[in-house]
Amino acid sequence: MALLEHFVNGLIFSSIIVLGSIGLSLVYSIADFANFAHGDTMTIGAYSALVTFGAVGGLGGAVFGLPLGFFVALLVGIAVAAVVAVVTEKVVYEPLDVGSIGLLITSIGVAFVYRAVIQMGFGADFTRYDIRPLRPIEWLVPYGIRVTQHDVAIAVSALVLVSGLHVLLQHSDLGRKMRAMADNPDLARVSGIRTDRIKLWTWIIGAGLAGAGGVFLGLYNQLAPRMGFDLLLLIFAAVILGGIGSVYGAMLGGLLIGMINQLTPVLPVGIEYANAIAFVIMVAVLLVRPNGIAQEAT
Amino acid sequence: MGALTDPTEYWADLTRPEQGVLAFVVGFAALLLFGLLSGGLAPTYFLYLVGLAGMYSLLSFGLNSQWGFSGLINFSVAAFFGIGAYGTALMSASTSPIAGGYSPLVGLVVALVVAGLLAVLIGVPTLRLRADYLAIASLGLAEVVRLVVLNERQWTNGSAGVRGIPSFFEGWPLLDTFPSAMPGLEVALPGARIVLETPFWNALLNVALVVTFVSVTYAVLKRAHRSPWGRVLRTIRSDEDLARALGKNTYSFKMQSFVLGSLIMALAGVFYAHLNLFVSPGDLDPVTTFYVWVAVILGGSGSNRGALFGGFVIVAIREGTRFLNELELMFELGGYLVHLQVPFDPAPLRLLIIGVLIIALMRVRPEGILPPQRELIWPDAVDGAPSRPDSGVRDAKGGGDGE
Amino acid sequence: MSDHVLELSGVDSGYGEVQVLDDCSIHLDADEIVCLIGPNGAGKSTVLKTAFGMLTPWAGTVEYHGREIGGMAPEDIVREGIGYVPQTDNVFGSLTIDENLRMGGVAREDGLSEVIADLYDRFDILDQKRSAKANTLSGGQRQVLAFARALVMEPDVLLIDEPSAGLAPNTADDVFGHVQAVNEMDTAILMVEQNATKGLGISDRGYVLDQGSVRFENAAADLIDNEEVSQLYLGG
Amino acid sequence: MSDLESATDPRLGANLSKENVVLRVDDLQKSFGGLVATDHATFEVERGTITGLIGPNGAGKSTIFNLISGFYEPDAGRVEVNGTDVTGAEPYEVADHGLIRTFQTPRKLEGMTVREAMLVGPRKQPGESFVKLFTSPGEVAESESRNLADAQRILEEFEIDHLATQPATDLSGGQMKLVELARAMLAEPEVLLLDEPVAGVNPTLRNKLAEQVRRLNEQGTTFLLIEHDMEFVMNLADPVVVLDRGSVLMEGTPDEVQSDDRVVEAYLGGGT
Amino acid sequence: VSSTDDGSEETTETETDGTTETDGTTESGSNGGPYAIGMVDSLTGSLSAFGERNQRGKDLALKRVNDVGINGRDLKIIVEDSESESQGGVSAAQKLVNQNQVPFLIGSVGSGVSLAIYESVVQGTDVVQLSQNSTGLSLTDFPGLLRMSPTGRTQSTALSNIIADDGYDEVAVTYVNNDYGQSLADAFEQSYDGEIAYKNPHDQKQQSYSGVVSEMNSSGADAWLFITYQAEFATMVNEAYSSGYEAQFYGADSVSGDNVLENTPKGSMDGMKIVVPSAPVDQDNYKEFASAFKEEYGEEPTAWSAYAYDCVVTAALSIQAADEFTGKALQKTVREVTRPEGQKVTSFEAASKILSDGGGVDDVDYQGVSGPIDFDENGDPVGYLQILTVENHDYVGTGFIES
Ligand SMILES: Nc1ncnc2c1ncn2[C@@H]1O[C@H](COP(=O)(O)OP(=O)(O)OP(=O)(O)O)[C@@H](O)[C@H]1O
Ligand SMILES: Nc1ncnc2c1ncn2[C@@H]1O[C@H](COP(=O)(O)OP(=O)(O)OP(=O)(O)O)[C@@H](O)[C@H]1O
Ligand SMILES: [Mg+2]
Ligand SMILES: [Mg+2]
Repeated sequence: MALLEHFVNGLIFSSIIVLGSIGLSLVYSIADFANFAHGDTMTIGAYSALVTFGAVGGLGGAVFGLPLGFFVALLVGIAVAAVVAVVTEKVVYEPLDVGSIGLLITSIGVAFVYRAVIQMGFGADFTRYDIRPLRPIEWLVPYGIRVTQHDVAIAVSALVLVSGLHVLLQHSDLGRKMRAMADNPDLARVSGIRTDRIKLWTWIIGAGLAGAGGVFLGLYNQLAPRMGFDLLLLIFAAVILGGIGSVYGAMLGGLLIGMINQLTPVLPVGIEYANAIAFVIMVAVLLVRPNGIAQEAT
Repeated sequence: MGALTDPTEYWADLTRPEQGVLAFVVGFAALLLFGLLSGGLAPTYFLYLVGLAGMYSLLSFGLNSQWGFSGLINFSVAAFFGIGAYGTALMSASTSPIAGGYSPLVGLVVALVVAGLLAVLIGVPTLRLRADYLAIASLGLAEVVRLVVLNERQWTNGSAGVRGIPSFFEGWPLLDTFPSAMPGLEVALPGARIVLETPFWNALLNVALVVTFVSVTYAVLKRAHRSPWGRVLRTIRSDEDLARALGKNTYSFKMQSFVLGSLIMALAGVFYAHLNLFVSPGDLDPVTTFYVWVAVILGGSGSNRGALFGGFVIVAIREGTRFLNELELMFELGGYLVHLQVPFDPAPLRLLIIGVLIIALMRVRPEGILPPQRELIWPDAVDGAPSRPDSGVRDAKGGGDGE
Repeated sequence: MSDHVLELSGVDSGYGEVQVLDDCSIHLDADEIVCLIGPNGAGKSTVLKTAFGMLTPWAGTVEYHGREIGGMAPEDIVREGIGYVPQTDNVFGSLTIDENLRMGGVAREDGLSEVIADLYDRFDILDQKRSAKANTLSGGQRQVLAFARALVMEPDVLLIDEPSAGLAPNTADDVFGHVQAVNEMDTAILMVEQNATKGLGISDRGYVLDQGSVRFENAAADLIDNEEVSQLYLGG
Repeated sequence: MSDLESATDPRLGANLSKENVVLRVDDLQKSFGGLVATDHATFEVERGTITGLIGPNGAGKSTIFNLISGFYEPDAGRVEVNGTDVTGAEPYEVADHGLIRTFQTPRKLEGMTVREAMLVGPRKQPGESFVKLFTSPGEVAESESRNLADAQRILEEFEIDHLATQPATDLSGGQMKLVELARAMLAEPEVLLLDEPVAGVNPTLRNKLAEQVRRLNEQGTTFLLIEHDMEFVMNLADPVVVLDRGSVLMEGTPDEVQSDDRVVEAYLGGGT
Repeated sequence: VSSTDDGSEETTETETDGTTETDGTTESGSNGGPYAIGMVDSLTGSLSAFGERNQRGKDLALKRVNDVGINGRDLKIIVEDSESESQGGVSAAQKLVNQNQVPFLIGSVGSGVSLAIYESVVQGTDVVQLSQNSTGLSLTDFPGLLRMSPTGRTQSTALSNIIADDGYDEVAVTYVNNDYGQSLADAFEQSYDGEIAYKNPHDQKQQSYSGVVSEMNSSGADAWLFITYQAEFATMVNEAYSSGYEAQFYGADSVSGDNVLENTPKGSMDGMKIVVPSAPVDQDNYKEFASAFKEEYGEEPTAWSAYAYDCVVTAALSIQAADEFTGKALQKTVREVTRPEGQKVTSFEAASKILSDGGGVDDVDYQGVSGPIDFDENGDPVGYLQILTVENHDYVGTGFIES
């Protein structure tokens, strides 16, 4: 009973982690660095949606108990996160002549800047979208599942986005080109791949998904300047667990980490060790499957 | 030869960045001196900053001998730092729930032993595997150590922290009572009147301690880095298979490098505990790991001088921005100070400035401020070889002088 | 002047601050196979990299059908109809053979499957391992894959860096045979070779490069016969 | 796998009646997924010889090197170096028994000069012990000077001494192969496994290198040499082992090998 | 880079006016310049929301003080960021105490940080440290460390009584995993007679607490006690609401705030009881404070703004009452100006008037907006608690408790 409840909770929470981890993983493999500003990109998405939602309002109608205005805000959140990421790439990362660790350090600086700007604009305090939280869906409660329509909306939207990405990768050359570029950028150019475009697409997709993750995180929980950053460690764990650079691995890793995080109550340790357990399990899994659970690491 | 006997030639021998850094260091030192003399910079605070910089330098040395030398990605700097701090605190503090009351020297030894053991424990399963393993395991380790310290109250006092830590020199003849025994010393300066009292002498002792730690570490690392031992590590960093093919036991080398680095980090923790006299789980916050990485990369990966300098840069960035806080919104206009109203919350400004500084530094000096010397061969062996003159003199100064 | 398909004239080029090519002039006519030989480090690969936009010439011009292409990006040069096989790092290790070949054709609009099918016909060695990752190939198999990858575009000009390095004698013969076959289908070829006898053997003309400058330039057969060239560069 | 091959005893190919065997490969097997890369390979290398190892592309030559040197673990079979069983040992343990190998694709060393990259070669340097750095610096300096002189000499012999203080990454393809070979020679092993040492090396220099190999051989180093350059192998090596599809096809003198129909058909082709 | 040469003379003016535009002419010379005191606050980091509120209270108070002036001089507060970490807090305090040489230090938010500052910077000097927000029990053990917020023990005792009076003999407790949460939870455990069905810490800053609420639910207790911060609490309320859990909620001070009301659904907390230290809200000075605050910031003040407000006023009064502007003198006056002897006054203006009319420290008893203050011998203020009950999704005062 309790297990089922935690399991479903895990599924919802995972949806958000998955959205974050895909982007991180993509950027990790294409731009070749661990982007510490990724969490704050999520925050940007969330706050852009907040502003938009404030401006456009509910717009009437409701899907999954969410007004249509929210979906407009979601799209804006995705777009702004993507734009900010692309601008950052152009202004900060591209002109840099440093290795991957250098980029990592730079991204810490970028994260600070994002966060500081958000805090300047919105203050340090937390806030929420002006959407009334819902009660759990009645007919599921007897089964021990306590989810709201919003939770369902989060999971479904995440599923839609992820499937969209899957279709994109499967039915276009983009995925293959991305892998080729991650493998050998020089040869990719020699083969005629427009690597700067691929890179741009990577940022757009990665940051867009992160933006969506941020918006959902805001809906699921609340908005605060540190919201994305505080989730970053878990997202990293997911990416590594899935096998760095593998999109599908990142999905799987995100799912697992979210689950583990939410399933701690049924484990024989205090809930205060939730994150520690996620990491211990991650290391244990890796000792058995050295290339991540997807085994397809580039 | 040396900087003193033949300054022009010495200057000409330096690379551009070295000249830049030297000029910067000299200029900065002059500025500090001016600040001290004019009373603008209080000596006790200055010594505190030097102590802090020394601590960051030690941490950077530790990470440099892992990442910079062998390419080991360690994201648990804060954990080893914390183990050093807690190790000595739990041995020597009056409120320690397990031991307590021992001499800080015992604390030092215990802290190092624990850190070393933990490093081996992490290293055994991960160092045989692909490089990112350590990164992952250490990321997890940092969190586990932090949570254990926070939650296992019976051993660590939990979130209450450990207080009542003696100063490092407690129980030593002479040094023990030196700070309180020193009479207040009044220094009259053109700008101000400064009274040097117990806190100042305490701070002075702390600086002496950190300078000792830093110099010894620097000397050891400098020798190791230019040796065949260091060369094997560099080979592993670049291509581990090649090192294996040439018959090097890479696992053992990586382990040595990892343990060495961890010990140095713990040493920094030991210093910190006796500097602050209070440790709490907050000291294991991962942000320390961030800053140390920034210090190493900004200084120049693989360069000991860079790590030393990077430690100072970090303190300049973190603590220097406190002063910006006071200056930022003011400028002088015809003798009047005009207070600018800003339409946003200025509190995160410091965070913003730190972020921008990091980005700017990476842009200006992508390979770090003082990248490692281009060739690292045991000093005596290259005599007469057509490389850049050996820079032993410069390096020998080591210590806490910021070069 | 512009009856040359590809022409480097008075090119200086190099890496960072290190100059490698010094006033180097090389041209390639339609239907030709030209072989570039010289000692290690002479700058042969640098010539190809400069021609293909991997390096920007410091001085001089690179012209393709009379149009300046010096400094153009490689991904654009491919679309102009030039193909390039690098000397090292010339396959995508984590991609399968099939994917490697597909990547070779990203700039193609159509007919990709046919060309690839045709290449599998020609290179048995690849056909057997279509879905193997390239980094599991043997050294020689990799060379063949790299060569085939460049053919997917069916370029007008092909720049090849040491096609026979690491190939078994019979495979090398195969590859040289393909070079000739490709050449017969109106592709001009500029090729760097250390296996100078064989390389020059199938070439129309040859250049000897030393320390970044052209030392000798002649019909291939004459170069082989040249006493000095043979002595200094061909190990004879 | 043709019927003919599996019917014959794989051991028939090699000459197994050598006196002073320094390297013995016994019935070695290795497969990757479904692909059998090494198939009951068996041969011996006699001390003091230069043994050639040739075979078509993908025959499994490099795989055998990886198996011998401890980079791959064999599925079955034995490897003996100097009479010791080193099957499944770590590369450094194999090296301790006196065997060093080079790579077919040369390895770049980032952040080092060519000279430094060479100095990684020598085995058992006193300075590789952290403790000795502080207890006996004199000894370290002495061996370092000696190695440096050796490195300089070999670089000169390989005509790349002008590159000594260049970054080891800024080299042409051929130069990288030369450094790889030179470094392995600096290790002064008893047995040296070279994987296509002269692929991409200029013919003139190639001839000089042949001299170097011969000279080292005369000083006692045993060579096992993979090479596709027939002129180079056939001049240097005796005997020559021919590998095909993972197993030893035959072994013989250069003349025997070159006149063998199977070798001509599977490997040499019409030309040469 | 040259920021460190900023001498104390140059920093005459930064924070003096808070929100007013003018005041460009506070010049040194006239009366020796403003009195500079320091404040360590959580401007960034995990407790930055508290820091923000502190700053508002501080600015408001500073305006009041400087409208009147202290001996004709202004009060200036140099604010430094602790980043909500003890390392950052200690660095901030080091700068304020040893560089800016402030004799009076307001700081800081988290109990751990306040203690760290005390142990490593203030202890052994005569600087006055007055923490604005720390309620951790351990601070009681440090008589030298004053605080404006009453010890959590009074809250814990009050809570246990209320819960027992409400007829619950079983309770589930979740507390934030730091010194504040832990000490309050421990004190509660000691004073509560009923059964504690669940008592576990939770980490701050988590994105989901559904595990916590569902564990509390399955503990079977009908009364749930939350000892945590607003953001965490709001998350828990929302999760309980959307999981359909029902229970009687109780909370310690830090769970209340307009932001909690705004960000939780109507009806989700109705009936909840929270104990907050406060002045009687019908007292005039509080009303006046609240309306001024609302006018300035458009929302109701919280206890944390009130504490900071009182810190500033107390500091100002102790400066005015002291013969000289040194730590030694302030140590004496700071306790006295709020003590019951003397005339009860509720504003700085009134208190200042008594002092400037020749009154001594014993003639004033400042009554703060957060309560009567009245530091005891341990440096703790008198706990004056208000019980808030959530009715129609709003806080309604339903009683007072004085300890
Ligand atoms: N990436 C690089 N950076 C700096 N210098 C380089 C780089 N690549 C090559 N060089 C230098 O440029 C010179 C010419 O190199 P290039 O690769 O053109 O030689 P090559 O004629 O192709 O030789 P090989 O036959 O060995 O392939 C060499 O001296 C080499 O050291
Ligand atoms: N790691 C691996 N995974 C899968 N297959 C492999 C692997 N390594 C080698 N192979 C396969 O084993 C066979 C033998 O490869 P090997 O590299 O030993 O050939 P080789 O004889 O050295 O050829 P060449 O002369 O071309 O270098 C090849 O078909 C190759 O694809
Ligand atoms: Mg070349
Ligand atoms: Mg091979």
